[in-house]
Amino acid sequence: MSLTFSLAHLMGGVILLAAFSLLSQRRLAAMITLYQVQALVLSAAAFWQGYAQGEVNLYLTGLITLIIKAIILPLSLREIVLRFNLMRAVETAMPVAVSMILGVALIGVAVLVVLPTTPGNVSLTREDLAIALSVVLLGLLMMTTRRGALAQIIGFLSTENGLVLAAIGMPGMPFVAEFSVALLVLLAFLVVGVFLFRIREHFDSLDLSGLEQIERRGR
Amino acid sequence: MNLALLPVVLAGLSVPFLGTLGTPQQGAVANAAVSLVVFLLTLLAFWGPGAGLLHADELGLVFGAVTGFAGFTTAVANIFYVRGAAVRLGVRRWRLYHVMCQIILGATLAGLYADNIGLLWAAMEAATIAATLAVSLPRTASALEAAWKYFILGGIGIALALFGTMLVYLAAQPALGPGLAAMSFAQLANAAPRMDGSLLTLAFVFLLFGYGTKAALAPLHGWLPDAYAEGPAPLTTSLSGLTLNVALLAILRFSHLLGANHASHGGAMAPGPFLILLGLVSIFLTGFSLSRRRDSRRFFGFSSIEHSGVAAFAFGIGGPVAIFGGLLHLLLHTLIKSALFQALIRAAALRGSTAPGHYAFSHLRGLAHTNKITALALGGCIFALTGLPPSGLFASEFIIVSQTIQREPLASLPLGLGLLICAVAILRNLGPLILAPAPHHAKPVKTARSTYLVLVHLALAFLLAFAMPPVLYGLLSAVAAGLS
Amino acid sequence: MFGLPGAGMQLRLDPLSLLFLVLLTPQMVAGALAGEARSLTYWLFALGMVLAVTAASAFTLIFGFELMSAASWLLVLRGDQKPATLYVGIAIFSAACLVPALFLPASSLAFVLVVLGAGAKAGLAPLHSWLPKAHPAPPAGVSALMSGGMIKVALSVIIREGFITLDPALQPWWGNVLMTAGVASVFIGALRAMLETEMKVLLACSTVEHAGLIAVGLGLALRAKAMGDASLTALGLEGALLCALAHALYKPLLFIGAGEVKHATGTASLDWLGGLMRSMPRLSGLMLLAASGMAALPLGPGFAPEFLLLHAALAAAGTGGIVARIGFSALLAVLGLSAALALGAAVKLIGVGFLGRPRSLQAAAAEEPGGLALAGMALLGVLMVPLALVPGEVLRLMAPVVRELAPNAALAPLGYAPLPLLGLGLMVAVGAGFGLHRFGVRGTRGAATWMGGFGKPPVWLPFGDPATQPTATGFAEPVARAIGRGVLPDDADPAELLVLAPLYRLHLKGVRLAEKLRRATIRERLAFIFAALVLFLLALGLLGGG
Amino acid sequence: MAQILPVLLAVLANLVHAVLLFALAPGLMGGVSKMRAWALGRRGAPVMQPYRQLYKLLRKTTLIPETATDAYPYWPLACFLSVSVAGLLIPSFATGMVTAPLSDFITLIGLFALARAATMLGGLETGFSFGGAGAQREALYGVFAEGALLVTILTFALIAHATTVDGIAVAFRDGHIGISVSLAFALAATLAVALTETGRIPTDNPAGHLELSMVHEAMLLEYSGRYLLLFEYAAMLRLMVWMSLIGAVFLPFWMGRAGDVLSWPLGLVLWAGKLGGMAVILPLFEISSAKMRVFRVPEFLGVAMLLGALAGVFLFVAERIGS
Repeated sequence: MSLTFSLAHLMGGVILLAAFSLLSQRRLAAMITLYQVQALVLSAAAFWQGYAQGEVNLYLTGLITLIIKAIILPLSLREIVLRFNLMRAVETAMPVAVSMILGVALIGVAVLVVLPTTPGNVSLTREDLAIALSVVLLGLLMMTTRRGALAQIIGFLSTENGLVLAAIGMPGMPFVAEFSVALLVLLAFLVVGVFLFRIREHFDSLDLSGLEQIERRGR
Repeated sequence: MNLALLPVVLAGLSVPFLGTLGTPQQGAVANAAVSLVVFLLTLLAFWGPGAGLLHADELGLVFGAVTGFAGFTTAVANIFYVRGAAVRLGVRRWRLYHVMCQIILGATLAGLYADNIGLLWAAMEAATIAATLAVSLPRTASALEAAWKYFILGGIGIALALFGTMLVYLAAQPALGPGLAAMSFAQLANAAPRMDGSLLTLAFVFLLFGYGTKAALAPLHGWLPDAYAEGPAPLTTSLSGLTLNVALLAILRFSHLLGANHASHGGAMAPGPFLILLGLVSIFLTGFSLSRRRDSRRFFGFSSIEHSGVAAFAFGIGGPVAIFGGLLHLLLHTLIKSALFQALIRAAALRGSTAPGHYAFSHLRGLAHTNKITALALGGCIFALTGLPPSGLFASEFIIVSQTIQREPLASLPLGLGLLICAVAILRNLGPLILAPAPHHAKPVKTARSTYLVLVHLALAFLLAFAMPPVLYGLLSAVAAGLS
Repeated sequence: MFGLPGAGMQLRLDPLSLLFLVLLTPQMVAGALAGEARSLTYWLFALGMVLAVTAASAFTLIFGFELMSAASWLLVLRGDQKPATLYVGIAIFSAACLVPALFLPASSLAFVLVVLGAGAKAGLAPLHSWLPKAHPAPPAGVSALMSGGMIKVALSVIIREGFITLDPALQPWWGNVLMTAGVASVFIGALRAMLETEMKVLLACSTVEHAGLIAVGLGLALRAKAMGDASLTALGLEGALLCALAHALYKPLLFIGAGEVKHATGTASLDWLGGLMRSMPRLSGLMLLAASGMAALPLGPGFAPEFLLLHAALAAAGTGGIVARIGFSALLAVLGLSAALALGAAVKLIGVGFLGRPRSLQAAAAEEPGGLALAGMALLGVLMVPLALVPGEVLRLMAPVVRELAPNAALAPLGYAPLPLLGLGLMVAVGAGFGLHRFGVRGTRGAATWMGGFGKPPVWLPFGDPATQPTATGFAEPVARAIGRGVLPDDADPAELLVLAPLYRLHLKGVRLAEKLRRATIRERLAFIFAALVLFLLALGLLGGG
Repeated sequence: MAQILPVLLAVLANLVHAVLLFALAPGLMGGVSKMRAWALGRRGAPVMQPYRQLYKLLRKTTLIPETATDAYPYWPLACFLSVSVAGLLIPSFATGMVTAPLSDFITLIGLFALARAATMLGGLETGFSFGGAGAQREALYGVFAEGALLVTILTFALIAHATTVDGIAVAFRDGHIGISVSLAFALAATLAVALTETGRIPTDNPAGHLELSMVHEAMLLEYSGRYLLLFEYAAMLRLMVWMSLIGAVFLPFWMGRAGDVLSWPLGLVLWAGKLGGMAVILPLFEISSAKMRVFRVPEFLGVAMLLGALAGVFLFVAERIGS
C-alpha cells in the first residue's frame, strides 16, 4: 500500500504544482499547456486509484478525463486563442506576486482546515483532500484575479480538476464517473458559451452592442 | 410502489415532444396540460412516497405539491403570455422554451424528492443549466449578459456543492462505510451523531456556499436580479423561483445533520451562526437595494433574496417551532411570489408588451385606472410580501421573530430592523404603482380570466397561514421536529 | 381554527377591554355614518382595533395592531400618498418594538420597548411628528377613528402591559419615562395646535396634546403604584382613563365636522373660512360643544379629566425627593401653559372658522351637511352630556377598571361637581334676566358693523373685505412671536430635525453602499463569493477544526 | 334642628355674600378710579359713576351688528355668568359658606378661562379687526397667566394641604403659618396674575381709549346696550373677585365663620377694610408704573411664573432643612 500512497500522493502534488504555476502564468498558451499537464496527471491518478481500489468507475473517469480534458478541451482552447488572436499576455487584477502569496496562504488555509479534521480517515484521503481543496481554492483565486475570459475559464477548469481529484480519492464513492460527466457538461457549456458570445476580454463586457440601452432602461 | 417517481419521469418524457412538435400556442397548451398532470401526480404521491434513491418524505411531498400547483398555474398564465408574445421568438425557440419549462419543473421535483445527495446535486445542476439557457433565450444583449452571469456564478456554486457533497460522503465513512448508504439522507440523518464532525462542518460550509448560491443568499446572490429581469417572463421568474426552495431545503437538511452531530458532541460546529449571518446579510442588502429599483422584476428578484434570507435565518435559529416557521414562510412565499409574477406579467400585457424591459414601475404606474382586478391582484401580492396582516407571511414572520427572541435575543433586533426596512421599501412603491394617475397612453382594459388564478393563490396563502388544516399542521410540525 | 397555526387566537373581555370597546364603538358608528360605511378597509381597520383591544395572546394583539395599521395605511394612502410611507414605517417600527416586548420576561427593557412601540403609534414625543401629517390625510370619518380610536388602542397596550403584565418588575422611573414623553407631547402638541391654520392639522396636533395628557396621567399613576401611593394611583388612572373617554368623543366629532366643512366649502383652511355659524348652525353648535371639551372648559366634557390630572400633579409634587418635586412644579407649569394654549387653539377654531365674516365665497355659500353625518356627530354630542354634567358617576362606572389595573388604588370622590355650578349659574342667569327685562329696554336693532376705519368693501364682496378681519395666522401671531419661533425653528417640528433626519441620512448611506455592490462586475461578484468562502474556512480552521 | 341650623347659616352667609358682591362691585370700581384720579391730582368722577353707567346701558337700545352671528348674545352672558359663579364660590367675609366645597382653585381657574374664552369669542364675533387684535393678545396673556397661577397654587396646596380657596383660607387663619419667603413670592406672582386678569396697568389700561393699545376694551367695541352692560358688570365683578380672593388667601385673619353669626360683623368689617386697602394700593401702583408693550407682558408674567416656581422650591428646601 505504501506504493499506492506515495504514487497517489506524488500525483496529487504534481497537480497542485500545476495549479500553482497556472497562477503564476501570464500567457494563455502556457496556461493551456499547464492545464493539459494537470489533466494528464489527473487521469493517471484516476487510473491508479482505480487499480488500487479495484473500481471500474475510476478507470472510466480516467478515460473521460484523458480524452476530453487532456486532449479535446486544450485543443479547442488553443483554437479559441488562434481565432480571437489572444496571443498577448492576460492583464491581471492584482500583481502576480501578490496573487501567488495569496495562493500560498490559501494552501495554508486548506491544510489548516483539512489536516486536523480527518484523523479517523485513511491518511491517503486526508492528504489527497488537502491537495484537492488547495487546487480548488487556487482555481477560484485564479478566476478572481485574472481579467481575461479564457484565463478565468482555465481557472474554472483547474478548479474542476481539483473536484475530480477529490472524487477519485474518496474510497468507494459511487457515481464518480457520473459526476465527472456532469461537470464536463458544465465545462462544455462554458467553452461553447465563449464561442457563442464571442467573449474577447472579460466576462462582464460581452462583445455585444447596446449595453448602454440597458442603462437607459434602468434596473 | 413509488409514485413520487411519476411526476419527475413524466416531466422528462414530455421533453422530446414539446421540443419537436407544434406551434408556440399548441406548445403552451400542451405544457399546461403536462403541468396539470404533474400537479395531480404530486398530489397522488402522498399515497405512494416510495423508497430508494428518489422517494418523497413528508417535506418533499408538501413542497412537491405546492411546486406542482405553482407550476400548473404558471403554465396556465403562460398560455396567455405566449399568445401575446408569440411573434417575439421563432418557433424553435418557443419549443426550446417549453422544454426548459418542463426540465426545470422536473428537476425541481427531483431535487425535492431526491433522497440521495448526489442525485440532489445533479438535479440542481440540471435546473441551473436549463434556467441559464432559458434566460439567454431572448438573445438581447442584456439577456445574454444576465445568462452569462447566471452561468458563471451558478457553475461555481455547483462546483462547491459537489465538493461539499463528497465531503459529506467522506465524513459519513466512519459511520456508514463506503457505498450508497453514505449518500442517502435518511441513513445520514440516523448516523449523524457518529459521523466525523469536523469534516462534516467543512462539508457544510461548502454546501452552504454551493446551494446558497442557488438560493441567492447574499453575498452569493449576484446572478438573481438580472436573471429575473432579463429572461422570458414566466419561466425565469415564477418557475425558476421554485428552485430556490430546493436549495434552501437542501441547506436545511444538511444543517440538520450538522446540528444532530453537534448535539451529540460529534465535533461539529453548530450550523446556526452561519445561517443567521447569511440570512441577516441578505435581508439588509435587500432592504437597501430595493429603494433604488426602477425595474419591477429586478425589484421583486431582490425581494426573493430577502425571503430566502428570512428562511435561512429561521433555519439558523433552529428548534422545531422556528423551523416550522421557516418552512411555512417558504411555502407561503412560493405561492405569493409566483402569483405576483403572473400578475405582473398580466399588468405588463395590459400596458402593451411583456418583453423584458417593459416592467419598469413607470410603465405600470396607476394600474387601478387600467384594470381594477389586475390592480387588486398585483397590489394584493405586493402587499402580501411585506408580511403585514392579513398577509399570510405575517404568521410565519411572527413565529420566526418570536422564536428569535426566545432563542437568540440579540439577533432579533437586526432582524426586526431589516424586515422593517424591506417592508417600507416595498410599500413605498405600492402606492404609486396602483393609485397614481396612469400614463396618458394607457386605457381601461377588460380583465383576463387568468388573473383570477392569482387571487386563488392569495386565498390559498391566507388559508394556509391562518386556517391551516390540522393534518397539514401535524405533518409540517412533525417534519420540523424531525429536522431540528 | 383561525389564527396562528397550532395556536389560534385568544380574546378576553375584562373591564379594561370593555372600557376600550365602549370607547371605540360610538366613534366607529359616527365614522360609518360620516360616509365610510361602504368601505371594506374601514371595517378591517375597525376590526383590527377591536382585536387589539380584546387580545388575550401576543399573536392576537400584534395581528390586530398591525391589521389596524395596515388598513389605516391604505386609507391614508388613498387620501394622500406623501405621509403614507412615513406612517407605515412608524407602524411597523412599533410592531418591531412590541413583538420583543411581549416575549421578553417582565423587565424594564420590556417596558421601554412597549413605550417605544405603542408610544410611537400613540404619537408620544419624540415620535409624534408623523401624526399631524398622516391623520388629516384620509376622509374625515377615518381621521376621526384614527385620532379618537387608534391612539387609544396604542395607549391601551401601554396600560395593559405597564400595569398588569409587567407589574412584577414595576419600577418608579417607568412613570417618569411616561411623564417626560407625555409632557413633551402635551406642550409641542398644544403649541402647534395654536399655530396651525389647517383645521384637520390643528385637530391632529391637539390629538398629540391629549395623548400626552393621558400619558402624563398614566405616568403619575405608574410611579405612584410603584411607590405604593394608593390615592395618587387612583387619581392618575382616573384622570387618564376619563381623558381617554372624553377625547374619544369630542375629537371624532371635531374631525367629522371639519370634514363636513371641507366638503361644503372645498377647504379646511381657517384662513378661507368664517361666518359658518350663520350658514350651518347645527354643525357649528356641535363643533362649539366639542371645542369646549378640547379646551377643557368647565361644564364641558373635557374639564373633569384636566381637573383630575392637575390634582394628581399637585398631589405628586408633595412626594418624593427635591429634584422630583421641582420636576413636578415644572410639569404643572407646562400643563398650565398648554391648557391655555389649547384654549387659544379652540377659540381660534371657533372664532375664526365659525364666527365673524366669511373669508371666501365658498364659505359664504356653505350649506348644512346631510342628515347622516350630522346624526353621527349628534350621537357623539349627546354622549358627551353625561361626561360634562355627571363625571362623578362616570368615574364610579369605571371603578372596576381602576381596580383591575391597581388593586390597592384608593378611589376618592371627584372634587369637581358641575351640577351645583350649573345651578348657581342658572340662578344668576335668572336674576340677570329678570333685571334686564324688568328695568331694561327690550328688543334689539340691527346696525352696520364698524369697519374699524377701513373703507367700504366693493360690491362684489357682500360679506365685506376679508382682508379687513383677523386671520388664523394673525390670531396665532403673538404666541408665535413669544414662544413658537423659539421652539419650532422655521415651523419644523423639532422631532423631525433631531430624530427622523439622522435616521434618513443613515438609510441613505446604506442605500449607496448597496448600489455600489450592485454595480459589481461578474469578476467582483465572484470575488465576493470567494472572499466569503475563505473567511468562513478561516473561521472554521481557527475556531472549530479539531 | 341642630343639623339644619349650620346649613341654614351657611346658605344665609352665601346670600349675604352674593348680595354684597353684586351690590358693591361697581362701587369698588368707582372707588378705585376715584382714588386714581385723586392720586393724579384730579377730582375724578364720583364713586357712584359706575352705577350710573350701568343704568345708562340698561336704558339704551341694544344694537346688533349686521355681521354678527346668532351666538352674539351668548358671549357676554357666558362671561358674566362664569365670573359671577366664581364670585359666589370665593369666600368674602366668612369661611364655610355652602359653596365652600366647590371653591376648588382649579375650578376657579377653569371659570376664569371660560370667561376669557367668552370674551375672546365675543371679540372675534363680528369679525372686525380690533376685536381680533384684542382677542389674540388676550390669548397670549392667558397662556402665561394660567401657567403662573397653577405653579403658585402648588405652594398653597403644599402649605395648607387643601386646594379649595375656603380650605386654604381656613388653614391660613387657624394654622399658625408665619410669614415665609414662599408666601411672599406666591403673593407677588398672584398679584401679577391678578393685574393681568383684571386688565389693569401695567398689562392693560382700563381707561385707555386708543384701540391699538387696548386689550380687554378692544374686544367689547362692537357691543352695546345690555350686552355691553353684562361685559362691564363682569369686569367690575372680576376686580372684586380677585381682591376678595387675595384677601381670603393672604389675609384671612379674623375672617368670620359661617357657623356662628357673631363672628360675621368683624369679618364684614375686615373684608371692607381689605377691599378698601387694596382699592388704595392698586391705583397708587398703577400711577407709579406705565403700561407695557404687548410683548413685554409675557416676560412680566414669565417672571411671575418663575416666582411661583421659586416659592415651591423654597418650600421644598425649607422642608428638607426642617426634616
